[in-house]
Amino acid sequence: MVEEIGTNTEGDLIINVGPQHPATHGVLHLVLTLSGETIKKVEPHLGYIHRSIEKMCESLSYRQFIYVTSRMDYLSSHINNHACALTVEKAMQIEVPQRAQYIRVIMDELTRIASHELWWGAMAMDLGAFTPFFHAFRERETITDIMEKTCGARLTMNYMVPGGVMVDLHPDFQKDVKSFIQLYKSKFEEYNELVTGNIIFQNRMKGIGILSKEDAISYGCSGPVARASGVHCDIRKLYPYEIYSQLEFDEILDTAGDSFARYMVRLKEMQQSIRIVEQLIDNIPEGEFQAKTKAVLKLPKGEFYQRVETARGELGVYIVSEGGTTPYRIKFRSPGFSNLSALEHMVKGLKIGDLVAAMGTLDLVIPDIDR
Amino acid sequence: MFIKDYIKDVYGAVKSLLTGMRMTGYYFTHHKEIITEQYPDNRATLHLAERFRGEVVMSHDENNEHACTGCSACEIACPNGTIKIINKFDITPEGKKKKAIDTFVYHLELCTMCNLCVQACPTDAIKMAQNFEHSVYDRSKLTKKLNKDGSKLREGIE
Amino acid sequence: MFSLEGITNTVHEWLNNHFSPTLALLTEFVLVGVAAIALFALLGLGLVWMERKVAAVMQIRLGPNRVGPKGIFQTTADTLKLIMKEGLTPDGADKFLFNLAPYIVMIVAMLILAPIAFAKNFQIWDINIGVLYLSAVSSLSVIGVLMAGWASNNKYSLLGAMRSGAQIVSYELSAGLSVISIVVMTGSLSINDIILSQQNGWWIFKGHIPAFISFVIFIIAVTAETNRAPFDLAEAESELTAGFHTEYSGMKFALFFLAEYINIFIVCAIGATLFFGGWMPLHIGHWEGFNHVMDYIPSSIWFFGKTIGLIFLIMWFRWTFPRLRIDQLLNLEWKYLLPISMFNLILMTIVAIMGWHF
Amino acid sequence: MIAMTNEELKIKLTEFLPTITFEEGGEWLNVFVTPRELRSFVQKIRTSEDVLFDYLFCLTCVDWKTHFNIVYHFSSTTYRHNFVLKVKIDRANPEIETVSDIWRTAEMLEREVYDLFGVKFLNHPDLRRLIMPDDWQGWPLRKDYEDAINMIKL
Repeated sequence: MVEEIGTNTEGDLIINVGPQHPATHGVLHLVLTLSGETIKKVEPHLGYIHRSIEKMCESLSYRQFIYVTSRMDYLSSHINNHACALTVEKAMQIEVPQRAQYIRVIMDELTRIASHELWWGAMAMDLGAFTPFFHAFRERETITDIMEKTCGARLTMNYMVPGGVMVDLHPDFQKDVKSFIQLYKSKFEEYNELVTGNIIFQNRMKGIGILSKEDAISYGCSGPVARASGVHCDIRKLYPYEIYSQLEFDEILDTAGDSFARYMVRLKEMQQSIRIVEQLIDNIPEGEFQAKTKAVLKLPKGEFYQRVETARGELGVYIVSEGGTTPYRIKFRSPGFSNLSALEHMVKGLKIGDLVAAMGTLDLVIPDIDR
Repeated sequence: MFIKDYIKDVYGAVKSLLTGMRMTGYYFTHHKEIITEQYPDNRATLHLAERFRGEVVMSHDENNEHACTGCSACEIACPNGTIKIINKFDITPEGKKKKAIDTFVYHLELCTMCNLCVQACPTDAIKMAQNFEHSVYDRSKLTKKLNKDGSKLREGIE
Repeated sequence: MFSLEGITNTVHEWLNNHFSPTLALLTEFVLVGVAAIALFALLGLGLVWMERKVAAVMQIRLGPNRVGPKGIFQTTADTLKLIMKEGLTPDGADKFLFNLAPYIVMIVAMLILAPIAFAKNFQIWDINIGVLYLSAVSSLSVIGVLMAGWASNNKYSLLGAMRSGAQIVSYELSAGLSVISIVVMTGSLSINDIILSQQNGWWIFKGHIPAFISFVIFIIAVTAETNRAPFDLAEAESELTAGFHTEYSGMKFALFFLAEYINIFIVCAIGATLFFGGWMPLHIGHWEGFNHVMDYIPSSIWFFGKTIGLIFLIMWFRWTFPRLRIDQLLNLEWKYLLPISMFNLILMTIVAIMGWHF
Repeated sequence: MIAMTNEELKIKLTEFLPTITFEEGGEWLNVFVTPRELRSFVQKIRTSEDVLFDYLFCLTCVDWKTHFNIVYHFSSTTYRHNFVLKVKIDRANPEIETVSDIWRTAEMLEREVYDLFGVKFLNHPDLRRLIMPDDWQGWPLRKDYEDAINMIKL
């Protein structure tokens, strides 16, 4: 660890960004090798928030382990829970009622919007503009209020259970979601006025942190990061789960692969999510919200893998079951982990300011990387 | 041509900056857009969703009776070991031994408000309360006894 | 009519009547010093509160509202807290330079105050090269910043200080050029003469488009010179945590903080003096009646009003724009502002020679 | 651009390496390769125009107490078919060739597996602890790992 202090033999400055640093959104630790302001090497050091969720899950039952996954990518906790529930349902071949599927998809998309809202504000803050953060939170707060009313919590909801959802929708749900959509649509133009169109912002983002299509695939990137480089990777389109195959929405693709493309992909994705919610909100079928399941869930012997699209990319849940009530081995393929590995490739030769901008567009959530 | 592009660049740049300033200027002059909630002051009007999960409580009726049979379903369902149920055996008037709870121990400091215990409870004895102001100066105060002193099982609940 | 000039004259006469002239002069020195420091303290408190309120409302928040009515004593409370904090000096730091740096920054800010006219005939020192003095002394503050960055023995501080050095040295140029364009019009370097030359209208109106362009350049350049967003690269908190004052705490940090706001006030005062006529009321040509009505408003209110207006503009920038990158910052100066202001200076000279201004 | 079914993949992959064995069950095709033949096999599936498995989306290890299984999940961004590759390695002396030069994402994933299971990836460019501190003793995700201080048994 000697070389992390001071300079190396070539006279390059070695600087620790993190684990407590305003731009790393948590406890990411990057060791930068700088020549002046130019970045020569980026080395991530992980583990500051490692809770070994995979090991914890080995001693939790199939009902209990879902709640832990909310703590991985806490900004899309619904979708994490959804992935776990889907894996268990796939393994046990539980038929999920239509109503539950609709509710789940609406919740997923609302979570996605909320997550992107936070990303938008935080990324603008990385670039030095504080105001967008608060404006983003105005809309995000509406979503968390909706979540609170129906699910009972604002961030780590634990609303999905194997076989459906935990409780039925709140009677106000549809009304609230509709008023949110209205609010969102009236405020969306402000995002462009305040940030997207700004010349300083565009200069900071365009042509910075370029990730080519080949590299995006090779680095295992997924989600908006890969889609900005032109990789078709939306799991909702490619391997549709729940009722995504019946929905009309576009997979947003860009080919530039730079920070601005990643930014635009996320902005447009929010609107696609709104589109999905609009399609579903009036058509939630009546019926059961939860399938009848046994009190103690036992997965058959075997290996089960489920991929879902979280706000950050592809989340995979890999369960190895020995036939008992707890998983033998569980692995979460987290999107942030792979996206982070592409960071060094993106920012080599750029300035410190670009590192912050590129990292902002990767939308890293550190507990998701460390697990 | 070069000069024309140069001027165009400068014009576009200034315009985009002014657009942003117009927006912040709008919010500067429109104070009704402010969304701040002044939390400790608005306690009286603070409306929490009825499903909000703040802590686990056991509901007692006016006769100081609860519905907990001490079946430990919640204890098994809890992922964190938040709940510990200590049972005792009452002697009924007929001389039979009957299981009843002695203490329902609830470790608030371990609880993640996942709602699994409430879901698991067969008699709806416990529920989630909306209290969210949990901070105390002494950590041992977070370990709570949920059944009130002298309370007993409501008649007719098995 | 209430006038600051009257007060100074009364004090001057009273002192000379009661004491020997030497003692009276010395007392006046002390009084001016105390007044300057008091102004600093008041400005610091007021501007920090103003910044927080402006930021809050633009960000749809309420801002400070607990200490005092509308939170105006929030800054006092913060200052108290900072005084009580330990002023830490890191182990590896160059202790002498580390502790000297905040005072250098502060003293420079105080020095610039000298030639500024706060009201009619209310000026600490009416130096005949006032504008030259201003631009000469204001560039000294970079020494304090570099000193702080170097002495901290922290790489973030060093990077911040180096950025700040490059930035201030570059932006001095266009700030200087836009100031010169006004000097060209008035033909004097004295602040008082510049103000008096705006008797029949402020330069921003009289000077046509060239004056407006040089005003815009001036505002951009001084925003950069005072290390304010969007040019706050020296302390870019998302990149360099806090830049050159990363290692400072307690009162030493407070001095940096205060100096930042004093600098903003001073550059805005200079801007108000050069382009908006300082304490000169709004006069339009030969509209005697209108001019007369305007004269009823005290000159100090004109001065502070204009200055605070400009300060608000700079705050508005800060809470709207994202930060530039270091190379873009230098590009903006050398590729856009400097050529434009040079060209503008030529235009201004032509306007002055041909007498096209009013 | 049509995804191959599991049966077609089975035939195709056997062409690349006749010694591979298959495991029944699961959504995707499960293929076992010996550690010695891993490199030549993965190079073929990465470059062959017929399958083109260019996307390694999951790399992990399963501790079966008697041996380790290194599990690779491959996908093709062109054809959209997936398969699972498993390599059985010795538990006492876990060593396997790296694939990080073929799929860049494997560099971090292999470091994670090394960190949590102690599997040595030969020829890996930078095999160090990733998550645990550098001086950590033991491999936390192994089944026989005991840590009296940090593990709380409920």
